[in-house]
Amino acid sequence: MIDVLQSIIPTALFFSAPLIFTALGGVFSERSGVVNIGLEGLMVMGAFVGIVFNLTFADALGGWTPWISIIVATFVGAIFSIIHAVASVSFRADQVVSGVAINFLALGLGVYLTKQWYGKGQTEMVSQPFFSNDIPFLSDIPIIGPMFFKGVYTTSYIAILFAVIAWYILYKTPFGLRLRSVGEHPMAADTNGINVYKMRYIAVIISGALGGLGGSVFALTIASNFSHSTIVGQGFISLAAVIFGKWHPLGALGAALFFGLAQSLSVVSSSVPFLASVPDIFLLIAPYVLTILALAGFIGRADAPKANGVPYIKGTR
Amino acid sequence: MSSSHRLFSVLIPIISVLLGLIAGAVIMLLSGYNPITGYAALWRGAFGDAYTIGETIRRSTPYILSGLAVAFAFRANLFNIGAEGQVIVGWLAAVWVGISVEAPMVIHLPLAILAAALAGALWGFIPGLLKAKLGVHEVIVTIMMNYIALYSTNEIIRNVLTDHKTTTESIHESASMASEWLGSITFFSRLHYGILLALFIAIIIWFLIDRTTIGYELKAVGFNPHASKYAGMNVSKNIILAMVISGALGGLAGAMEGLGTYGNISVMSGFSNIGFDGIAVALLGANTPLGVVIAAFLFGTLKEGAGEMPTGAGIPTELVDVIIAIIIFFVASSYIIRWALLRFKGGKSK
Amino acid sequence: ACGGGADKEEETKDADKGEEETTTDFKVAMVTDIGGVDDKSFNQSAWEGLKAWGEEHGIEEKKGFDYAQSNDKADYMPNLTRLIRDEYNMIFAIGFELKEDLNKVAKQYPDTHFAIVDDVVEQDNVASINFKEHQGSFLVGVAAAMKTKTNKVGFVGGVDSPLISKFESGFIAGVKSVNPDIEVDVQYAESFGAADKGKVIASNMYNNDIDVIYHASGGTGNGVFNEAKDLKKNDPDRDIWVIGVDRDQHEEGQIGDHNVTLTSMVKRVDVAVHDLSNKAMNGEHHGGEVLEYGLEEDAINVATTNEDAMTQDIIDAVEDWKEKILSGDIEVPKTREETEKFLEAL
Amino acid sequence: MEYIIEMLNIRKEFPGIVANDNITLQLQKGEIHALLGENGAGKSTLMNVLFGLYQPEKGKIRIRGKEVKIPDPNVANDLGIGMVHQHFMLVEPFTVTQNIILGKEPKTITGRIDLKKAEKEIRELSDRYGLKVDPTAKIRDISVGMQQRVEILKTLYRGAEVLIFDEPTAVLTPQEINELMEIMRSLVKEGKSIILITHKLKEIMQVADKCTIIRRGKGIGTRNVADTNANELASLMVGREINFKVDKHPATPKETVLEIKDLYVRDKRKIDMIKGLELNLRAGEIVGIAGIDGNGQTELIEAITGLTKTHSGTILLNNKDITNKNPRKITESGVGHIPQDRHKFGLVLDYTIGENMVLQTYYKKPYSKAGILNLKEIYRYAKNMITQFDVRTPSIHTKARALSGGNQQKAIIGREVDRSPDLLIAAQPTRGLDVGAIEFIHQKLIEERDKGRAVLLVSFELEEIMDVSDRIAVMFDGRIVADLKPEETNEQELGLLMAGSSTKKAGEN
Ligand SMILES: Nc1ncnc2c1ncn2[C@@H]1O[C@H](COP(=O)(O)OP(=O)(O)OP(=O)(O)O)[C@@H](O)[C@H]1O
Ligand SMILES: Nc1ncnc2c1ncn2[C@@H]1O[C@H](COP(=O)(O)OP(=O)(O)OP(=O)(O)O)[C@@H](O)[C@H]1O
Ligand SMILES: [Mg+2]
Ligand SMILES: [Mg+2]
Repeated sequence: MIDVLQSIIPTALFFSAPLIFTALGGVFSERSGVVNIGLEGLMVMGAFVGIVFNLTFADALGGWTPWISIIVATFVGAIFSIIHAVASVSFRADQVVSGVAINFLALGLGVYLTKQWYGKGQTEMVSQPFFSNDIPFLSDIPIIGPMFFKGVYTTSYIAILFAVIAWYILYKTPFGLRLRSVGEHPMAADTNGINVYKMRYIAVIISGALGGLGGSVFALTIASNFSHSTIVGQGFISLAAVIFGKWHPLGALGAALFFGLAQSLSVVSSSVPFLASVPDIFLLIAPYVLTILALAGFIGRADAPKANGVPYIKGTR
Repeated sequence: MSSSHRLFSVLIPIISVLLGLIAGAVIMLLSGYNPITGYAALWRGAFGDAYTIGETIRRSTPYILSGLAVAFAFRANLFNIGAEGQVIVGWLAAVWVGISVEAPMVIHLPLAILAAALAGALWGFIPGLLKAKLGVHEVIVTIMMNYIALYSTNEIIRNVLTDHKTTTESIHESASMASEWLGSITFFSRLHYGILLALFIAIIIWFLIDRTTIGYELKAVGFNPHASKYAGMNVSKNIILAMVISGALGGLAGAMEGLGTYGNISVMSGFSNIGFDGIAVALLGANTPLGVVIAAFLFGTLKEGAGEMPTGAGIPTELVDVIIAIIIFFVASSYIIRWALLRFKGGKSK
Repeated sequence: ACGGGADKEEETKDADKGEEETTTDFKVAMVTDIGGVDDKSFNQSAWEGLKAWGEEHGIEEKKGFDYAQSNDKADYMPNLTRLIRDEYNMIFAIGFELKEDLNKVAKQYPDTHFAIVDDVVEQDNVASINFKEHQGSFLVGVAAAMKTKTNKVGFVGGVDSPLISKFESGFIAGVKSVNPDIEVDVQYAESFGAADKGKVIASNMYNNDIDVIYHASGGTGNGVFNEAKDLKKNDPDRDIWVIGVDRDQHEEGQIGDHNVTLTSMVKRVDVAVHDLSNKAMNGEHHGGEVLEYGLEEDAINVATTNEDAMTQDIIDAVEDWKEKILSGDIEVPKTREETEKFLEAL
Repeated sequence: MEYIIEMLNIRKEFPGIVANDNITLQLQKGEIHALLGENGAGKSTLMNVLFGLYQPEKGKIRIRGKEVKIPDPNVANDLGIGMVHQHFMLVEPFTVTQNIILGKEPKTITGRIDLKKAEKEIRELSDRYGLKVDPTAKIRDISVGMQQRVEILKTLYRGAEVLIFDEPTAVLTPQEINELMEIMRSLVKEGKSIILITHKLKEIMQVADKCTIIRRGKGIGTRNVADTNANELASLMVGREINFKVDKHPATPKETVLEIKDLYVRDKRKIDMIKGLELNLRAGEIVGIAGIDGNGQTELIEAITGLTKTHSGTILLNNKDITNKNPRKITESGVGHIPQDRHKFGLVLDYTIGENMVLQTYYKKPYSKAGILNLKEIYRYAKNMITQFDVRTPSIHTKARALSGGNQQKAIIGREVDRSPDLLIAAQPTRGLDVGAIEFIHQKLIEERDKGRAVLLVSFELEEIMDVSDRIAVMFDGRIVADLKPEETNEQELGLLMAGSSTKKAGEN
């Protein structure tokens, strides 16, 4: 059993990290009342920027390259998401539609530019991806050490840390209170002197930043290059994590980790004696079935932020 | 007021498409291509001759149905991201019946189509049931169902329909919608009778939504489940029904591929995207059947025409995705176009 | 392009005319599968072969040879047709995914010559180019068996299919031929583009003491390389290896001063494409035939770029077994059933 | 005495309508100033102008003699103006404290919200003005009355000197209304000034010092309340004489229509909300259920209409058992229902008014046949209904959302009444409506009675109960504790009964 845990937990951690970042972005956006189907596109943008920057500056920046790459990707993700913010906040667009446009745009633009700049549909592999490390001392603790602290990516811990920070921001600070109020009852927020549009812009931009971060972390820990198939569905899984986690940062963290665990369990199972006889197909679909069962079984009904998806128009009720 | 409303609902999509094409031209210019050559290639790729016209229509066919699937659910305030999975299982079911049943065409073809609809309906039923009875959000369940559909279908193709092969044998003639005649007038394109079915179903769905008590209930439940319950409607039943019909439409989109275009099904290493594109088609079409049909043709045209762009003008096909994105973006932002139009009109009259 | 909605007879005549002109300028083109022409795999390799052919005859790209890229399953048919109507004389369909579409097209255009890579299309105007990947896989299996210290090796497949089974079967046979006690763990990612899945699988395999992984999984393999390099980076003394596929994936394995790519099973689609283009130009069409390219034709290779890892004794062993295969001493299995029989016979 | 607020010659237009046309309102420090007008007269608009939500096209606003511009609510707050909105501006999942401090949160040095400090401050404020609230409770868990006190605290927390109340009593029970009146008086005592929008003349007479009347967007004038009376105010507001006493003949009750025996209903938490209730209702009579909100009225209605399952007991309609039948069955056996919350339960706001008219009957002939809607017939019927029930709407193709509350309510009543149900349940049918609309609705209820229907009227307003009912059933703690005739009782006695302090049977006097 411990053996199994020791092999699934580290994998779950790196598998989940990009999902955690992105899902947190989704939480911010949707908490402010802006539905974000565009998470997938934001991840694509992040992955694209992370890889291109890494390839371009690896020689100049050396070991710092991946870190600076994800910072740049975060930044570009934030800028890119302004499109969604303008559409859904200022232009009163249907937010789902605008999110779908983001997905098309990111993938189209990413691959188009890749072809334009590299003359082919996929980039080289980066020479400076993230590497995992053992955390000194902690990794020597018996049992726990190898599970959580050996061969882990710093980014995975940053992801978990971000979830806690996001929780703190959303639930403990004035900013968070305002952001959530805008997603529940924008008019109430407005009459309390909160600028609904500004809050929503900020929230969407945060989601862009985190989506970009998630995408670039995926690219630099897992894929190593960029092509049309680098991000395929991770954004949608993150969206599912937002809802599964009941629009709560720690819930989203839990949901993303759950998904990572289920995925890694499905791979590991083949080497676990009593599961080895289970036909592969069941292991393959296990993560998805488990997620549905978890929702149906004990998570149940989740209430979205009340004003989620509704454009706020000043002066109407 | 209402006549200007009608005018806007026609003008806005047209303006959006124009803006998308202009943006595409700008991108081409910026990357050193000639937009005229580019669009000429796109046009040739979609309408250059009988063959490409046939292929364009063929490509639009499943989009009509997957777009309807998403749109139908939307009308009941449900977001069916699972059209993709429904397309896949529909495709599988259609081919399965197409291969394993022997019957005259009048029985076989409808049976295969029905099987596709049923399989899709089942795939919609599960998220619908979970939503109605347990309040589980349909978005997550449909996303998960997509993956389950993909992997299970692959498994069935490999181990049930074939003996560890990647493609099934072809369906019997009696279950095929392919048409030699349609092929012959379009120079061997794969245009098939599915287009007639798709258009027919679009009309049925329009009728269902706007002219029947079922549609009346579905929309009411979508708008306001509380009031609907007060009015004696069965809210759970309607949610499930909406997802079932939506799923069936997705399944039918799969049948277009299984019985029309390909006549078989292959192991897929990724999604077909017919369902995902259906989301965009539905939204472009403002979730109305007529809108969906038009959007499906627009989508089909752009996607089919894109194929000619690299060979014809050296431009990467992805440019078309960018153009589509911009069109969707402007359609979504119709408010701002309306505003600009009003300003323009106001400015002129003053 | 052909003008408007002219009727079929006229168009066919047009095509006939094109056929007659072939002797003066022979045109060859290919349709990629979803991987695209720069997939660092067989599409790319095929295109390289075509380019080499063009260079050899001083033909200009887009005029005498070209490719059509498919982004989608739905693109195969229009791409094939487009090239036919652009009057290419010989058209390659790259990858088994194009089989069904080519089958239809070939029937419709009996006067054009086609070839399919990695599958068989039974039409008089289609040559089927198959590779004996099992042979190469057998040899990298030998290398893996020689290299493993833990007596555990792994195989990561993209999508479970007859084609990938050839890789799997050959590999297992090769490994077991050297040492029947070595365990081979086989996993499929069900995708050729899921790097995350590849990484999870690789992580799990290396974690279970597997030290050599052979992947035949396209982009999924990126995750495998990624995991191996990560482990190597953290522990440069640890002996872990990846065996690449289709091309020499040496470059993918480079990590600092180390390289985790033990070897690669190289499949020279370019050789086959080049060869067949030349033959076709000379009027030798091989329509309806299944052309098998293998060790003998130098279309299947084992890379030895990693000199540190591919020690002389491994190379020697590989050569030995290669001789045995060439001489017909052993018949490398291509399917799971054949593998079973092969292993029983060991 | 100087004016603290002066709104001079305010004009505010909306596309196609002048909502405020040259209105002047002057408020003195320490007074309660009522603003009176029909639905849609422009009261809310005027206040929204003052609160900075709308910008006026013309006119001046002076605060303490100084002319000001109020571009947004923040500025209004800074000028000491606070507003308690008609529809509460409260974030449901937040706590009382969070709602109050939202936008003006005290912080600790670490940037965290200083909840302790905030809660302390709120306790102090609420003690000072006698506004009992629980600072840690979530809004969704507290009563409407407490929600309103939270709204008041919100304005006080921001240092409001002038408080605007937009129809504050429409949602309150009589007890809560009395409490609110007390609160307003104590606010004024503390030096605050109040603008009160209400349709209830009684309340104006009770607490207000002055009253400004507007009609169709125009200012009619300002009166000292001491110098006027309810009749004058009403006719100023409507522009004609209003008949306050409801005209009706005595009832002639016939056979029993509704019979409820030993009914028990539990809520979601499995607590008995109805405990052995007995009730009879006969054709041709109106029975008014008097009671304080939360004593089981909602559960009773839901049990009769099939929206909640009963725990035990029977409900008979025309001697047929309808207990736990589904809502549609019950509707079809002859029950009409005007729900309490018209937006949530009465209408599909995104449907047109025409579509809403057949919400209960769309599946029947002639509106549909074999599942196919007969749009012509539906629209013909809807047109007919809106004329018959005086629903003011641009057309039957207008979305229900765009109609005013009174017109929405008339549409619902028309729809329910026209089905000729044997039993008509009307829950709070006149809430938030102006006297003209109320008059109309009361007439309709009585007409129905006279046609031989049984009418069950649930209302928190004693006046309405007293005026309209033929028989009053007082509900307390899930039971009917008294059954009396209106002419044999008074509000005093009813109030005591509703509070559970005594029981009484009809004819005991
Ligand atoms: N945002 C708006 N856009 C357009 N018209 C509006 C808007 N708000 C109010 N109106 C119109 O202005 C008029 C005055 O509305 P207002 O809300 O001020 O009425 P009111 O006196 O508060 O009515 P009630 O007693 O029902 O609350 C109405 O006729 C209404 O149709
Ligand atoms: N955005 C708007 N556009 C048009 N009319 C509006 C708008 N907002 C409000 N109104 C109109 O303002 C009028 C009064 O609105 P108000 O908010 O006072 O509601 P009301 O009529 O009092 O209803 P209730 O009290 O039941 O909520 C209504 O006629 C309504 O149609
Ligand atoms: Mg009002
Ligand atoms: Mg009102």
